[in-house]
Amino acid sequence: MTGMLRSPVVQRLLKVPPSYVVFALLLAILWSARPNMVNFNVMGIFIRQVAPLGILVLGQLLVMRVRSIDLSGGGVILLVNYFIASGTFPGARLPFFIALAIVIGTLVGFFNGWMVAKRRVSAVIVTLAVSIILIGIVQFLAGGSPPGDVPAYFGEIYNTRLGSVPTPVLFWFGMAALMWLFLSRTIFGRFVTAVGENAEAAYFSGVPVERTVILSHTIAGLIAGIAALVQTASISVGSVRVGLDLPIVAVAATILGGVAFGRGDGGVWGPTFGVLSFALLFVVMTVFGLPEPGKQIAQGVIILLAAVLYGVRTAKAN
Amino acid sequence: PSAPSYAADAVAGSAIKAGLTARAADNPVSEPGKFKKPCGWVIGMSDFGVNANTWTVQVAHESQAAADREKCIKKFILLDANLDQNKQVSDIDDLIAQHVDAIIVQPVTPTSADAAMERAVAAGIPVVLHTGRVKTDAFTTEIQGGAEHFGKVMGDFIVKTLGGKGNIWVLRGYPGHPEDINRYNGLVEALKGSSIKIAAEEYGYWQYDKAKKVCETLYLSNPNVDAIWSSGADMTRACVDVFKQFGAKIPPITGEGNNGFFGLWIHEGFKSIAPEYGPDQGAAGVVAAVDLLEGKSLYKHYDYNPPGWDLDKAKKYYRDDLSANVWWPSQLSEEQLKKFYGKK
Amino acid sequence: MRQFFLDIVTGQRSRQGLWVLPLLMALAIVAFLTVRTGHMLRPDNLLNLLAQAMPLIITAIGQTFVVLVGGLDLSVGALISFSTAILALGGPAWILIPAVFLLAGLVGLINGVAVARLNVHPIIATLAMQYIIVGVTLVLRPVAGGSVPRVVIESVGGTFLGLPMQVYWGVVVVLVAWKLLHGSRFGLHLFAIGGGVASGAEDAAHNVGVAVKRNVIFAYVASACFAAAAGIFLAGRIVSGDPTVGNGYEIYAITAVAVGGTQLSGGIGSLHGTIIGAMVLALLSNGMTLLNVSPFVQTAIQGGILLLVVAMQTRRKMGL
Amino acid sequence: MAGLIELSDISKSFGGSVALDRVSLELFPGSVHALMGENGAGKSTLMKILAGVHRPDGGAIFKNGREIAFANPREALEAGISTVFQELSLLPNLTIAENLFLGREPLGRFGSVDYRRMNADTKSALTDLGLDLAPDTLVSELSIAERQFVEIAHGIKADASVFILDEPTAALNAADVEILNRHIRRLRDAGKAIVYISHRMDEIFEICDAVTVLKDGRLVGTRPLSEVNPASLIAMMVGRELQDLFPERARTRGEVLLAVKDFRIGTATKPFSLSVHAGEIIGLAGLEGQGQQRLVRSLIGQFQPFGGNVAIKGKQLPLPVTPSSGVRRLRSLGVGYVPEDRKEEGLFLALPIAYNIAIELHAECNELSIARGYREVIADAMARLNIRASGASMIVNALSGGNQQKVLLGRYLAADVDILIVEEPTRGVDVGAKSEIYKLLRDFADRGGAVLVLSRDTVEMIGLCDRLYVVHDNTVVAEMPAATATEHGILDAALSA
Ligand SMILES: Nc1ncnc2c1ncn2[C@@H]1O[C@H](COP(=O)(O)OP(=O)(O)OP(=O)(O)O)[C@@H](O)[C@H]1O
Ligand SMILES: Nc1ncnc2c1ncn2[C@@H]1O[C@H](COP(=O)(O)OP(=O)(O)OP(=O)(O)O)[C@@H](O)[C@H]1O
Ligand SMILES: [Mg+2]
Ligand SMILES: [Mg+2]
Repeated sequence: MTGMLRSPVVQRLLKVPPSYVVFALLLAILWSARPNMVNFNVMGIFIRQVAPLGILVLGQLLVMRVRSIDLSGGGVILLVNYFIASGTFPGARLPFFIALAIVIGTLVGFFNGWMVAKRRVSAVIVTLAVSIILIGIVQFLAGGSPPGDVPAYFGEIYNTRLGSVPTPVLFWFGMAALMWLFLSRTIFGRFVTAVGENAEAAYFSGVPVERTVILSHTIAGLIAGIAALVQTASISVGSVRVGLDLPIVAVAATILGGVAFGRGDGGVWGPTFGVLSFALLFVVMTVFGLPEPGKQIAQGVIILLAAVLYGVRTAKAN
Repeated sequence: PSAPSYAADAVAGSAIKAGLTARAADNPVSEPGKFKKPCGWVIGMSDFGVNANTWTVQVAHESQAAADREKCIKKFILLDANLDQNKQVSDIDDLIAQHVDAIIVQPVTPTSADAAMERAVAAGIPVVLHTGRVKTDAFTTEIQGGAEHFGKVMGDFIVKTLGGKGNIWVLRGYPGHPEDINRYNGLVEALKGSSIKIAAEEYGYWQYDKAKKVCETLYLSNPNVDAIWSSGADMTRACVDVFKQFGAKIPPITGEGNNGFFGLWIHEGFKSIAPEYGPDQGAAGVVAAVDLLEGKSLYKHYDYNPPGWDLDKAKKYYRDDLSANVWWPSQLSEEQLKKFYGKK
Repeated sequence: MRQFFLDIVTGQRSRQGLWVLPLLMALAIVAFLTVRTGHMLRPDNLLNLLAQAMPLIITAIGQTFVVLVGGLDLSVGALISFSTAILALGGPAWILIPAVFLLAGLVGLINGVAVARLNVHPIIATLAMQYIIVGVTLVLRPVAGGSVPRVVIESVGGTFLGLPMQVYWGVVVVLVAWKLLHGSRFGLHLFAIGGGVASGAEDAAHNVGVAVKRNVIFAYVASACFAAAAGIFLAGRIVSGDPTVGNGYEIYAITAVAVGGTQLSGGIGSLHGTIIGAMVLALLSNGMTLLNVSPFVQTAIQGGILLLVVAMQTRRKMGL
Repeated sequence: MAGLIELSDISKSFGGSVALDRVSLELFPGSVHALMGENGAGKSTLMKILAGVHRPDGGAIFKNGREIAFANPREALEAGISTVFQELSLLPNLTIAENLFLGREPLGRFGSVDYRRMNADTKSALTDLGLDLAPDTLVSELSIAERQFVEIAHGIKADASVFILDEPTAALNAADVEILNRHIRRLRDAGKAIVYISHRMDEIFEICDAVTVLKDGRLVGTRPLSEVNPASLIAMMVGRELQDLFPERARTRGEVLLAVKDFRIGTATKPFSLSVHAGEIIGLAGLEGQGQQRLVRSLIGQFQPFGGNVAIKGKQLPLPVTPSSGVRRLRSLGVGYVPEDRKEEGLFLALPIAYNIAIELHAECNELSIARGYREVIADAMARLNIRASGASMIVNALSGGNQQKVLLGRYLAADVDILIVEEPTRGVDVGAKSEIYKLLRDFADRGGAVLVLSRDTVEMIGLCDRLYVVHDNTVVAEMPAATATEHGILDAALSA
C-alpha cells in the first residue's frame, strides 16, 4: 500500500492541480446537459473568449514563479486599446500597432522588473501603481479625445479560423507551448525555479537573480502587450475603464493551476487549464440560466471546493 | 398643497433642455429670488464617476461646456466620486465647506448621497439633482430621465415588433446598480399583458467584451430568439457583432443614442429603437443651477421622458466624421465635437 | 546617533517595516496642501478627511492581521457591502449589530479554516469567499436602500461630548487593534508565524508550541470583523444598505497596508504603518479635491505619487 | 536507578524509506547521553519523535514508567521535554527575548506581554552563556554562532526535565563549546536527563556519560563512555576502523592563484596580504568573528573593502565587486564559493538533489541555451560524496543534515573551478563523511586547484590545511605552516597581535 503511494505515478496524480479537476467536471456537466455543444466548433468559440486572459496568465505564472506578481496587465491592455481605438496615430496600420503594443508592454514590464529586482520595492504595490498610472494616462488622453472604434481588420483577423479552430485559440496555445518549452528546456527555466525556491541560494549558486527577475517581468510585460492586442481584436470599441478584477482573476487561475509564489508544480498547462475552467464555468452557468447571485455563489463554491480538495490532498502527500 | 401664486412664472422644462417637462402633479416650485446672487458664482458638481465609461466622460464635457458658456460663473468645481459612495459624501461635504453657491449632484446610488444633500440644503445651498433618483426630497430641483421610461420604451418596441409573443433575451447592466434595476422594471412593465417570454437573462455589465461573451454563449446554447432587450451602452453592438459573426440574421434588438451604434444600425438595417438618454443632461443641470442663482423659480421635478428614436431620426444625427463614442443628443459646439470626437 | 536615525528610516533592526517614509510623505502632502489651498488644516476639512478615510483605515487594519501571517484577504470588500445589507434589513440595532459581527466572524472562520487547516491558498480561499458573499448580498439587497438603525446613523454623523463621532470610532478601533496586535500574545504570535512563513521556517513557531493554525484562523476572523465594523461605519454614512459600496476595498486595503511599510510576505509591519498608509491614500484623494484637479488627470497623478512613495521603500529582500 | 524516559522499539518511516527500525533508548536523570551515528542514521528523527514533532509508526514512549504520546511539540514541552533542534529554527523578525519566550511569554497586566520581565530574564540567560547581546536585538541581526547560542539558551531555559541538544555546537568554536559544556554539567548536576548529539568526538568524551550508536536506523548498542575510546566508537558507527581522518598534506605547490594585497576591510583596520597557491589548502584561523568571513565575503561584494587589490590567476579583480553579481564574477574567473549557511544560502530544500548539484553548472550558461541533464556528473558527485539518498531525484529537505551538507559541496566539486573558497566544509558531517570531504578537497588541490577554508573547528584547520593565516580584528596577524601549528599557538598569535 505505502509502496503504491510512493510510486511516481500516484504521486503525480495526487498533485494534479485543481484546474484539471474543475475542467473535467464542468465538461462532464456540459456534456450531459448539452451534448451538442461539446464539439470543436462550439468549444473553440468558448475558449476564444478567454484567450486574452489565457495569454495574460502566461506572463503572470512566470513572475509568480520568481515570487513576484504583476498587476499592471489591466493598465497595459487599456492603454494599447486606447491607442488603437482613439486614432492618436493617424494612418497607422497593423504592424505599427503590433510594434506599439510590444514596445509598451516590454517597457512597462522592464520597469516593473527593475523596480522589484533592483529597487526591492513591493511588487504588488509597484505594479498596481503602474497600472493606475497607465489607466490615468488613458483617462487623461480620453479627456481630450475619447476613444472610438477599433479598426475593422482587427475583428476580421480575430474571426479567422484554421481548420475548425479559431486563430486566437491556436495563437494562445502556441504561445503556451512556447512558454512551456522555454521554462522546461532552457537555462532560464532553471534560473526561474532557483530564484523562486530560494533567492539567496540561487545567488550563491551563481544564478543572476536580479536579471532573472527583471527578465521575467519584461517577458510578462511583453506578453501583456500581446494580450492587449488580442483583447482589442475581440472588442470593436475603445474604453476608458478596466476592471481591477482582471489581474486578480489571472492570479487566481494561476494558483488554481498549481503555480503559486515560488512554486511551479502546475507548469504552464495547469494555469492554462485554470483559465479554461473559468471559461467553462461561465458557459455552464449561462447555459443553466442561473440568476446572477446564484452564479456568483456557485462560482465561489466550486472554486473553494476544488481548492480544498487539492489542499487536503497535498497536505496528506507531504 | 396649493400652488403659490408665482408658480406660473416658473421656468418651463423646455427652457432648460429640449425634451424636459415639468411633472404634472404634486410639483412645488421654488420661491423666486430665494437663491439669487450677484454674478461671480462658484458652482460645484458632485459627479458619480467621470471615467466610468464614454457616456460619463461626455456628461463631464457637456457640464463643463455649459458652465463655460455662462459668463457669471466664476468657477466650476467638478468633483469626481469615481463610483465610490463614501467619496461622494465627502465631496458634497467639501463643497458645503467651501461655501459654493450651488451644488449639482449626480448620485452614485439612490441613498448614498441623501445625508450629505440634506446637509447642503440645511446650509442654504440650492441643490440640483440629475441622472439618478434619490430617496430624500432634500434638493431644490431635479432633472430625471426616468430609467423605467428608458426600459419601457425599449420594452414597448419589442412588444410591438413581435406582436405580443415570442422569446427574448434580456441583457442587463451592472448587478446591484439602480439604473439597471429601474430599466429592467420598465421592461417588466412593458411586457405585462403580453405573452412574451424571457428565455434568458444575463448581466453584460454594460461592457462590450462581457456582453459579447454572454451573447456568444446564449447563441451557441440556443440560437432561437425573437428579439433582444439590451440595457444599453456598448452591449447592443457586441450582440449585433455576434450575430454577424455567425452569419445569422440579426433579430430586433434595442439600442441607445450612440454614434457607433447608429452607424451599425444604418449599415445593417436591423430593427431597433434608440431610447434617448442624452449626456447633455449634464448641461441641463448647470442651466438649472444658473436659473436658481439668477433668482428664477424652478419646479421641483422635471422629467426627461422623450420617445425613442427610430432609424430616420438616427440617420439625421449620425455623423460619419465623428468617432463611435459620441452620444446623442449633445449640446457641445461643432468645434468641441470635432475636437473631442473628430476622426483623425 | 546617525545609525539610530538611519535604522528608523530604513526600517532595519525593527520589525515595524518602512513606515517612516510614508509618514514623511503624508506630512509633505499636508504641508503642500496647507500652503497651496489654506483649506487643508481647517477643522471641517480634517473631519471630512477623517470620515472619508475611516472605512479604509478600519478595513486596512483588519487586513494587517492576515498580511502579517503572510496571507491576504480579498473578501473584505464584499463583506463591507454585506454588512451594510444586513444592517439595512430593518430591525433593532441590538440584534443587527451583533448579527453583523457574528456573520462576519463566521466568514472569517471559514476563510481561516480553509487557509490554515485545509491548506488552500489565501488568494483562492478569500476570492471564492468574495464571490459567495457578493451573491448572497445581491439576494439580500438587490439595489441600494433599506433602513439603517438610527443609532448607527447617529454613531457616525453625530457628536458626543462636543467631539464628532468619527474621533471616537478612530480611538476605539485603534485601541482594540493595538491591544490585539502589539499588546498581546496573539499579536506577537502573528509576527512569529509570519516571520516563519517569510523566512521559510514555517515549522519554527509550531515547534516551540505556538498554536499556529488557531492563530492564523483568528487573524482571518479579525480581518472579517474589522471589515464588518467598516461596513457599519459606511452604512451610517450612506444611510442605507448597498450591495456595491464595498467594491474595491480589498485592493485599497492591501495597498494601504503595503504603503504603510508592512511586508506582504509576512512578519514585518505595524498598526501605525497601516494607518499612515491609509492616510496617504485618503490625502491623495482629498488633495485632488482641495486643489480641484480635473478628474481626467487625477488618476495619473495619484498613481504617480503612489509610485513615488513606493519607490522610496527599498527593502533588503525582493518580494511581494 | 530508574530511567526517566524510555523509548521502546520506536519505528518510523518516511514514505517507503525506513528511518528508524525498532530503536530503544533509556535516559536517566543526572546523566548526559550521547547519540551518535553517521549522517542519516536516524538521530534527529528519534529526537523529533521524543519532541513531539513526528509521531512514531511503532513503539512507545514512557516517562517515569507511564506511557505518553504527543500530538504536537507543545505537548512535549508541557511534559518537560525541551529541544534544541538541529536546523536553526529561530524567527528572524523577533527579538532574542521574544524568541526565547515564544509560546510561553510572561503576561503582565491586562494580558499584555511582560516585556520588562522577559528582557531581564533573557539578559541574565545570555550573560550566563557569556554573551553580551541586548535582549531586544532582532535575531536577523545576529551572526550564525550567536543564533546558535540563542537557540541553546532557548532550549535550556525551559523548566524541563529532559533536554535534547541536536548538534548544538555545529556552528560554535572551541571556546564557545566550553561555555556550553559548563551549562550541560550544571543541568546534569541538577538531575536533568540530557541527550547530546554531535559529530565531534572530543566533545563526546569531554561531557557524556553514556553513548548510544545508531546505524541505518537500527540500534548498534549503548555503552557507558568509560568502556569506549574514539577508535572503537568510530568502528561502531562506521562499521570499520577509520585509518586517518586527514589526508596527507601537499608536497608541491604551484603558482599563485589567489593573491590579496594591502587589503583593508574596515575603515581603520590594518592592511594585509595573503596568497593561495595551486595545490594548496589555506585556512583562515582565529577567534570567532574576527573578520574571517568578512574578508572572504568582501571578494563577492557583500562587504565593500576600503583598499587594496585582488588578483585571481594573475588577473586583477576590479574592486569593489557589485554585490548583486559577486558570486558570478568570481565564478567566471574560476572561483567557486561555498556558503556557510546551507539552509538559507546554500540549498534549494524543496528541489531534488540533481537540481541542487547541476544548478552551478547551469549558471555558467547563457539563459537562452538548452539546459543539459548532467546525469553522469551528478551520479559521480553523489557517489564520491557517498550521499545517502534513494536517488538523484530525492528532495533535499528529506535528507539528514549531514547529507544535505554533502549535496552542497557536491555542487561546487562538480563544477569545473580552479579555486574553492569554502566556509565550514564539514558543518554537521559525520566522521566518515568528514574524512571523505577532506580527501575530496585534497584531491582537488592535488589536481592543481587552490582551496581557501574557513572553519570554527581548529583541529580541522590544523589537520586539513597546508598553511594558516591567523585573522584578528579584521586583519591578518600571523601566518604559519599548519603542520607545526597548535591550537595554543594560534590563540597566542591572535591575542598577541
Ligand atoms: N509535523 C506534523 N505532522 C503531522 N501532523 C501534524 C504535525 N504538526 C501538527 N500536526 C497536526 O496538526 C494539528 C494542528 O497543528 P498546530 O498545533 O500547528 O495547530 P494548532 O493551532 O495548535 O491546533 P489546535 O488549535 O488544535 O491546537 C495538530 O494538532 C496535529 O494533529
Ligand atoms: N521529513 C522527512 N521525509 C523523508 N525522509 C526523511 C525525513 N526526515 C528524515 N528523513 C530520512 O530519515 C533518515 C534519518 O534522518 P535523520 O535526520 O534522523 O538523520 P541524522 O542521524 O540526524 O543525520 P545527521 O547526522 O546528518 O543529522 C534519513 O535517511 C533521512 O533522509
Ligand atoms: Mg495545537
Ligand atoms: Mg540530524
